[in-house]
Amino acid sequence: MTEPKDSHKARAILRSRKRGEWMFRLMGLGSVILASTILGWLLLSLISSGHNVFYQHSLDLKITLDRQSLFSQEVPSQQDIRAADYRAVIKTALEARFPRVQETDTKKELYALVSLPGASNAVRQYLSENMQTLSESRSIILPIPVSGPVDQYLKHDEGGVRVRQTMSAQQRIWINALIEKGDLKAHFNMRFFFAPDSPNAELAGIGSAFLGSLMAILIAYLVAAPIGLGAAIYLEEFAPKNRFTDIVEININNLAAVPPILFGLLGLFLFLELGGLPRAAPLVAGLVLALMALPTLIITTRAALRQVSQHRVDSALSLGASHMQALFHHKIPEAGPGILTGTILSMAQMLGEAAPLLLIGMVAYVSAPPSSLTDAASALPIQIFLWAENADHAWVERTAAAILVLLVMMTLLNLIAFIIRSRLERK
Amino acid sequence: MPMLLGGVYLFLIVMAFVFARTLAIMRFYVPGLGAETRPHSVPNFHAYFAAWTAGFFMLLMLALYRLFFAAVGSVTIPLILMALITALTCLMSFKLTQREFKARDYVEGFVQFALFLCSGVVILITFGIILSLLFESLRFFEKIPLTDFLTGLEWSPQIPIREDQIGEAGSFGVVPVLLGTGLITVFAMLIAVPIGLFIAIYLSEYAGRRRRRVIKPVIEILAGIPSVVYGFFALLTIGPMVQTGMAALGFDITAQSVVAVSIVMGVMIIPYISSLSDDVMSGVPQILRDGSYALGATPSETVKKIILPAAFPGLMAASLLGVSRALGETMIVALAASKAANLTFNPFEAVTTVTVQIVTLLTGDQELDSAKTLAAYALGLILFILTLLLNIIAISIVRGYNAKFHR
Amino acid sequence: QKDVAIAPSEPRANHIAERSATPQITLRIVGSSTLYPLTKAVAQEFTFKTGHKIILEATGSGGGHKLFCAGPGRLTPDIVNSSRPQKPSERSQCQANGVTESVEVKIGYDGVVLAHGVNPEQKMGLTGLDFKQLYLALAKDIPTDVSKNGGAICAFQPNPYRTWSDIDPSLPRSRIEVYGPPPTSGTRDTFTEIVMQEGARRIPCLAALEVANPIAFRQRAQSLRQDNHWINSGENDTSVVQMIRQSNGAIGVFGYSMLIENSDKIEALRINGIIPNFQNISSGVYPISRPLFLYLKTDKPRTHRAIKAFAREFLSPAASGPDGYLTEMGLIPLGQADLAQYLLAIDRIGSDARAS
Amino acid sequence: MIDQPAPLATSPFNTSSPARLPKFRCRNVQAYYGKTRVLHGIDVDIPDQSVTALIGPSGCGKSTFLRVFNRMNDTIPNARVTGHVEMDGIDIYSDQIDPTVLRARVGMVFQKPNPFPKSIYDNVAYGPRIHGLADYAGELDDIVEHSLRRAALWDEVKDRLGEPGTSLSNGQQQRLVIARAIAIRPEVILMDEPASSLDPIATARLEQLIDELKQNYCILIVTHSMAQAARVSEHTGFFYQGALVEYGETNQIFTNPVDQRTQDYITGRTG
Amino acid sequence: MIDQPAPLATSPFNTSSPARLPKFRCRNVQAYYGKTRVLHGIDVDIPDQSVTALIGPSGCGKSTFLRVFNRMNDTIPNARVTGHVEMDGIDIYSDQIDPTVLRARVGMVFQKPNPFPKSIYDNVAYGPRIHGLADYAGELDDIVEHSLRRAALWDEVKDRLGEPGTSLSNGQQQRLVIARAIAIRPEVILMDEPASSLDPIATARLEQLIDELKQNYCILIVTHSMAQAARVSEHTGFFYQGALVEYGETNQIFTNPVDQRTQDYITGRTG
Ligand SMILES: Nc1ncnc2c1ncn2[C@@H]1O[C@H](COP(=O)(O)OP(=O)(O)OP(=O)(O)O)[C@@H](O)[C@H]1O
Ligand SMILES: Nc1ncnc2c1ncn2[C@@H]1O[C@H](COP(=O)(O)OP(=O)(O)OP(=O)(O)O)[C@@H](O)[C@H]1O
Ligand SMILES: [Mg+2]
Ligand SMILES: [Mg+2]
Repeated sequence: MTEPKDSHKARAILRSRKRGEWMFRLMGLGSVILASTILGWLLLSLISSGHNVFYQHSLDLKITLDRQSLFSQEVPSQQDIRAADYRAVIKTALEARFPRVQETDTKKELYALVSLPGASNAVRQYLSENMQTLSESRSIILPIPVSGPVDQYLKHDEGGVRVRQTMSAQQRIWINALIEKGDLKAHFNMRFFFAPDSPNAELAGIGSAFLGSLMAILIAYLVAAPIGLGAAIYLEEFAPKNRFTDIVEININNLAAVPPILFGLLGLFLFLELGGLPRAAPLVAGLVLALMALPTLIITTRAALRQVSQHRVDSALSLGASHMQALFHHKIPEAGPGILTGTILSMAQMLGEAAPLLLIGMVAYVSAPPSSLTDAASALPIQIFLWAENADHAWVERTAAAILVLLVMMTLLNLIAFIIRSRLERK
Repeated sequence: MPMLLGGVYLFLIVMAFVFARTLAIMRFYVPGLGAETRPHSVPNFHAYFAAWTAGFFMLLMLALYRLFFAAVGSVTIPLILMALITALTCLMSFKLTQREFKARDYVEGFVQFALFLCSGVVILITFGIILSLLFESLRFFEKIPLTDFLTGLEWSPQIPIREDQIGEAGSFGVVPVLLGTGLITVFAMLIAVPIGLFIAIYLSEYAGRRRRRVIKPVIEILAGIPSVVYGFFALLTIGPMVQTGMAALGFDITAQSVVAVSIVMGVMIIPYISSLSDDVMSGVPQILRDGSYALGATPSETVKKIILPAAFPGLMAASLLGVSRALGETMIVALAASKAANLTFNPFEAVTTVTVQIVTLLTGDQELDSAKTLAAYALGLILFILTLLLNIIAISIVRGYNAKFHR
Repeated sequence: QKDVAIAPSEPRANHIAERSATPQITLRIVGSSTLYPLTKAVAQEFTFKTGHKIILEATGSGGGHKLFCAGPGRLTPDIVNSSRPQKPSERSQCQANGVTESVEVKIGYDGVVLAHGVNPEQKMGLTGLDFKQLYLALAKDIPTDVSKNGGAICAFQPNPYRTWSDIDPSLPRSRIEVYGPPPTSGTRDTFTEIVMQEGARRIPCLAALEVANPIAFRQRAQSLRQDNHWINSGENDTSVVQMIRQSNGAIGVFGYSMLIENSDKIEALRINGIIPNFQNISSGVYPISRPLFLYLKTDKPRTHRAIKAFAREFLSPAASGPDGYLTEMGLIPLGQADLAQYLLAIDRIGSDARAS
Repeated sequence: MIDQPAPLATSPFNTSSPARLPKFRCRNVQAYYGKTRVLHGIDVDIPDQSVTALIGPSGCGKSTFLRVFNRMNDTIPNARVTGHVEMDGIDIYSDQIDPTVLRARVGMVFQKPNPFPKSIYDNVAYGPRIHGLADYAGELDDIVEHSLRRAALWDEVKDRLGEPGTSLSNGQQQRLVIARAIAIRPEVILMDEPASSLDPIATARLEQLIDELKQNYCILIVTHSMAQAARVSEHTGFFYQGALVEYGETNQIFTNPVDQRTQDYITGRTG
Repeated sequence: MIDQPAPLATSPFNTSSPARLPKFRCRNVQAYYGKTRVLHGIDVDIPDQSVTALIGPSGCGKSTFLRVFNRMNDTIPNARVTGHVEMDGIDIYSDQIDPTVLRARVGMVFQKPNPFPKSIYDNVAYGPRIHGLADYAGELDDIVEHSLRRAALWDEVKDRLGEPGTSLSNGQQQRLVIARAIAIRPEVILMDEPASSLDPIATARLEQLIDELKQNYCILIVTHSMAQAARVSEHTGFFYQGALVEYGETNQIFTNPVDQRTQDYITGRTG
């Protein structure tokens, strides 16, 4: 063993090398931990502020419906029932519930307990399904949504001083009375999932945006998947290797890195200005997303095709199959799982894409869900963007909840891709 | 009507298919000849040939009919014409369906052409982007001279939109907007590159297979989160946090400060950098690593002296792609950055970015020919050129790099 | 107990399943950002009550009129919200593009308020301003020697004032920082036409200029400074609220309804000593108020019913009555005479078409 | 393809007896990958109904030469073959020849057994189907059975024709692949190191099969095992750096090589 | 590391003369990749200052065994080595041993020459630098020159030490890699098929170098060419399916193998 000239020095060198090694490793581990912590923090903060939205409070209120005061007609039609306003009914019912309230200002505080547009619509809905109630002229007990502040107050009953400030002392007394009677109940917030956007936080839902996103993604898939597959096959299998295909290649890679918002500009110019398609339509959104997904789709599809081992293709060729036959009989089926998961994953990505949709009019407030592909709609990420600008706690919670839904949807798509991959690849 | 026509169309195509296939089977097989005279193409190809011919000509006919006789509006005539075309196709197929007929070659040629058209779409998209940006930008530069746009130090695109309105003579100097974008990008990269790189190093050199299997998905989740979510995070959490943090130190800054935005944008780009770098570093041949270890080098020495230098071009490219992404990022800045331009280098002030301006210009007033709206396209053009340059440099670096190690 | 039924089901989605045979109609509305929150509330009620659908975008009054007047086609807006009357130039634009049938409906009044954050450090001790102070703080160029009341002819200089105390020592020493709407906005028009112009008139040489050359006067009076003391914010008023809460001493220019909605966050300044509230605005004591309008496009008979229903909802007691939901949001309702007149105008939509 | 054989200069290695025409004649066959030439002008005649082995060190061009005969080099992007190759007297590189038709006559078996991920039956039926060889299902069944019998696999798989081809053992897979090649009734079978992934028992089995098949087919086999070449072939060609250094009767090549390089290789001095 | 050699059971293949202690003693060495065992308990003594060749069919575990001696298997994620390996009487798998120090004493040369993408000088100086072997700049130059001379490369590269190592020819690169290994003054050099990517001339050159080096180093070489093993080594071990089937003097192994499997392999019947 050749001893170093100076074993003391050698040991010092070794020690400092070890220290360097340790530091370096620590930096790497630190970075990983930092990134994971941020992710955890992000998700936790979303869940902690968003989970509240999945339940909501309603108030069981006894309501008296009196045909004479509501309708001029003897027998109101369905349309009349819809067109009527039931705010007065609600107010009366509230006053009946707390008969000692007299002054106008106190009354206003009382009315503020419930969501008047939501409550009056609850009555409307009930009436249009139970028209006989009118002729019988009787009272009903109807669960009506409480107002946003009250809902917030009930959800943050223990901790939030800030939330408590939004309720007056009188209102808190009423609420306590109602709780004692068991008239204030929490229930699963179905409305959030199915209702369209609303100016009132307690009524706002993601139904419309969700449907819009779904339609857009479907269009994007139907347009981008076949074209992407075709282009990938051509480029991977048939394109001659020359300057032109080289440019196409660079072009695709470059397109994949073009900022999304520029696709929005393209969509605005191409589909809205030149194509004359309506603003805010899921069709346009789908087309824009398709254009945007195409380059990545082609890249992943080509990668999947390249993964297929050439052996089976070669044997098919050696049996006298043509190039096209070898391709469609062997290569594409074998690349199938890879291609399928690639397309699904890119759709998941498109689902969260907001920037290009901003520019094609999807920022508009839309009061009802889309009924066709060219009907105005919103999209989930855009809805998140719009709600995020409201600083109110109720809106912050809605935003977080909408994000959770979006993330769950994306996770589902990823899961589907994962399942497809493992299912098909086991064969 | 379209339903009826579509139904008949499909039916006739199937008819042509069945006809040609039956014919081919009868001709080729019924006499029971041996293998010496096997047909060039199997019956299915003859069938596809007939069906697609019929389909193509029927479509052509329908298009022409719509073009020239749109007013007639009758369905009977197209129906008759379609039937006629199918009949002609069958007749043709009766003549052509022979052993020597190279139906397969034609069918495959057609498929190949269709595939070619698909790949053409990608080129069209690029042209579409360039043309739409150029077209509208040129109109913008008719109103605002290019030099003013590029050298102007003030950006406030508020101009009167009616003749009789006394407003402001909006100014369209892109410098503060670009500077803001650059500032945010630089600080974002200061966060993303080192952290992303260290994650990649840890993943590719230190984490064993098992730990890698845990960490990789975490990073991928981070990468999969839509940018609007990061924007919300910046607006709601990081912005105020940085503000209160600085207030505790005695500095009074806005919640929209460059620092706050950059932190979140940096976090968003971390997984991007780390996964690209991870790929690049895994691309360094194992034999170089082995060579270093076999000489008694520690992992960190191997990384610093062998892997990083060898992977440098690739890492550079990854960072450039990260920059390109930061430049074009929209949702984070749209939510968390300022909408007002501000000519500053101070990272604690609020600035605006190219993308924020595009969104602001196009989501409010939608007047189509005002300089204000057209300015969005000019900004888009600048953004496109910038990212295009970065991407092309990055892509060619990566290609050169791949060529070096994977000959 | 017999007459009390308990509704079995929980509230479902808050729109009724479409049962009527009439197809759903979609109305596209653009325009004033002041009217945006009001229209949003009306749109929700409208959809509840009729099943028709609204698409609403805030484009500013100016942008709204331009879009509205772009043509009669399917893709142009059916209704424009405006926080000022249609200008003659806009009307002629409409005519030129074939938008000949439109109806003007006044729906109430809005006060333009100046507000700052509620916290003491955000207020910086400021309680009120008058027109002249605002003019001097925000004009692009101001006459030299404002203090000396001499000179019949103004010599102008770029606005030198940096802090409020530069203008009037009694005002706090905080930076002049006013966030306001862009030129597309009707609020902006109101602000410049009332505040700036009135403020200018209080300076003798400018008052003289108005007599001599009204156009030059308007030019001078309405030009706002562009050196980051007046800051244009987007069409989105919510973001202005955010902005003034983040910057101490900053002031925002809003519609009155914004003040009502954000009463917990912002507080109004007295203007000429008068605090903006419902009484002061509806009685006209508060100096900056303006009418709000809807312009309805009536060239498509298919949409008449929906458009009428929409406009009526705006003027209905439920919305604009004493405790209507719009009133509660800060809209100052029309007087009885106006109300009757515009309801009549709404009723007449479509009846002309049927006659002709 | 039924022309008169063109008169050609005789090969330096003419092994066919005058009575029996060679199956293939190669004259000055060169192959390139891009710009690098890997076959430097090969002249040889390959006899019919016998086994010809190609041996040589790694990378010398054996596989490339084998792929000349079914034009599989056409499928490699930048590969190019020049020179003259005749099969039964017809130039297989002429424009008139459709490679897919040629490949139906010249089957090939690869180094790694690579059955399609389909059933055993479908594996064998694949070729007949794409060439339209069977007009009714029964005929296809016959072809499959016949091919599997010839490949000495029928007895082992007849009860599980529906199972995937990949479920067979390595040696069975290699025989399945041979059956698949036989099913399109080729005249020639090219084999590129067919036994290199098989265990000794499967190898023996395969060699036995080759011995049976040679009565009906012209078989060319590339192998890196000299012992195997000695066992199965009648003729052997020794390749060295892209040149056919020596060609002749197997016996003679192994016992009494003419060329020094052949000798060095056989005695293990090179390679 | 200066301990008394622990008394161990003698190896079945004890080749060291009683006078000369073996460089390595292996007892029941097993290696696993994940759960699959690829070395099934190897017992052998490797003599110092001589060349030991390891031969055997592909995948039999030669490379894995070679990597046992410098603990390179530690760098493979799921590889695991059990058993006892002594170098100069010290257990190299004990916790006290730092692999980086061990590897400075046991150099390795790989199948494909792998110079770092740096200059020739920096390639050779890499090891001395990280181990801090040179105290002053001139000393580093001396080490580089000395190492290149020993690797018989100095004359060819002395005028272009600044050029990248990758610009050399394959054979030169392989010698450069040997010089790089020598530069940290190892006692052992492991070579894994060092000649497999070289042409015959470069191979001959390399074999000559090995012959020179063995006077100072203990050399272990894996080769797939039996001829090479015969030419360069004094001792040969034959591996088969993870077992060391036979070990002994090279002459004896090639002329008179004891084991049937060895004989089959040497005569080309298997593999
Ligand atoms: N697709 C290809 N592109 C470029 N060069 C190739 C290609 N295939 C083979 N080569 C080169 O051509 C030469 C001959 O290759 P070939 O595969 O014919 O050799 P071989 O004798 O079959 O070798 P082995 O025994 O390793 O299979 C080799 O140098 C090889 O590197
Ligand atoms: N990193 C690895 N992970 C899993 N299995 C491995 C790994 N490396 C080698 N093996 C397996 O271990 C066995 C022995 O491999 P090894 O490389 O030692 O063989 P070898 O004798 O060197 O073969 P060759 O002559 O091909 O180099 C083989 O079956 C191989 O498949
Ligand atoms: Mg080969
Ligand atoms: Mg090995």
